[in-house]
Amino acid sequence: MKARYFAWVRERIGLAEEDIAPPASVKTIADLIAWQQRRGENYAAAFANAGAIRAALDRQHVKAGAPIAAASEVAFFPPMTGG
Amino acid sequence: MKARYFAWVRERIGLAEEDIAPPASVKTIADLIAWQQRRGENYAAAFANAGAIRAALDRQHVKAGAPIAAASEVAFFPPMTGG
Amino acid sequence: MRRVLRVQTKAFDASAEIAALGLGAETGALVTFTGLCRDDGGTLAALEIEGYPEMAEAEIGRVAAEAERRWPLDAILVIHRTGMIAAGEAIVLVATASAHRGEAFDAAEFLMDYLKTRAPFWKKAHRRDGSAGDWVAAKEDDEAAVARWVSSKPTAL
Amino acid sequence: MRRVLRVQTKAFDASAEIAALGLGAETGALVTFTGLCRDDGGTLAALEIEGYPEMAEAEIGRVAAEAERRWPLDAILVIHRTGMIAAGEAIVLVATASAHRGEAFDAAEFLMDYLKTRAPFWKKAHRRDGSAGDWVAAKEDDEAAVARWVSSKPTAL
Repeated sequence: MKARYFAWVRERIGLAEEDIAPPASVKTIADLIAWQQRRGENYAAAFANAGAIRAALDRQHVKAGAPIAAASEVAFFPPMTGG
Repeated sequence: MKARYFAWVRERIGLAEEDIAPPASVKTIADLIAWQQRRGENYAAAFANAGAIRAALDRQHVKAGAPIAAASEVAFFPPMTGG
Repeated sequence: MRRVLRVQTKAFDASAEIAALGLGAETGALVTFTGLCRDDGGTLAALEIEGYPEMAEAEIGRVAAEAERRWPLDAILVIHRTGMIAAGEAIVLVATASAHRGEAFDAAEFLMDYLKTRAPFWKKAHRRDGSAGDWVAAKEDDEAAVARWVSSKPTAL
Repeated sequence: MRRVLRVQTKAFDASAEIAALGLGAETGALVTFTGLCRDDGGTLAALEIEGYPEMAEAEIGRVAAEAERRWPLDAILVIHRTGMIAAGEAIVLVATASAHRGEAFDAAEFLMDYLKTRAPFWKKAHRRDGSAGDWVAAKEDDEAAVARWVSSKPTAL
């Protein structure tokens, strides 16, 4: 699936987007965050505080428990500050 | 004192303003409305429903019980419908 | 604090009036309200607005002062027209500016609720069929709208 | 129902955008909100707004549809900018039109509360002293503001 990163999540990882292939055991957004934390120092820094991360699946907000199987695009970002 | 009339109060009386000299027994707005009701058919029509009349003394909203002695201008009108 | 309060017969240009306020870089939120003359399902040609001009200016000043007391505002603009206003034309313009949106929204709504129920203006409907105009009746909704400001905070009004 | 929803980098002309809505004579109330870049006591040069454009358009569409479901609106306008926005410039414009003022005010405030907390935009501050920008933190106030709409009426969002 395609992963997209925004704001300080993007800056800490050093990538705006990439293709990811988590193992089958990664079923939810929470699992995916835990998996990302183990992908290296930059990912560990970006995902250190899971509570500060928001996620979207196919451009819709989702909670940490949302299953990721059916999605083609996942996005991670801080709480929104637009408007 | 000067009396000013607006909207349908003005139309029913047939005057926009006039000088009035109520007797000393007329002390409040409520007294003044009762006095106006007795000044002729046009005044009776304008002031028939005292509850539908609003009043101002020297350009400030007042209640029916407000004393009129110190005022130089009294105004009578329906509830406001601006904005 | 920028304050523009006006009663006038001629039409206004909302964007020019707001530009003339000259808002500074401390303003983060600008709310405007424009009240327009509806055609009432195609039956209304115009509203004729009668005012008590001297009292209207005093009353709008008191309402604006109360809004300034309640919220930290950078600017207040109130323009209310009198005279004949054709369907589709603007009757009233209110603008409020503040650092944050909550204050600007609340102040604008407060000003409108008070203008509706306290500013001495009266609307007469002129129908397209040429029938004699009838005076627009005050709405209980408007009294209810203004009442909520009294219950939430004490007011000098 | 007129609906204009846009994400863009260039500045907008609020009055031209609203004129382009072409409001009809059924509209009695027009509320606009303009969100401006404050200079933060003279220290801020600009805000850089990062967006997730495809999701922003989808999310603004969902929020607008929810506003239309809740209130009888004649028009909704939402324009949100991304990119570098100098202090004093406008970031966002929301306009709502309805027959009556209560609905237009509520819908505009609802749209802003949801845009603040749900539309995927992030602000980075660029200081006048040239120091590296810091990301603006989300406000708890904004979460509280959006929560009131959930408690008052059920929502599909």
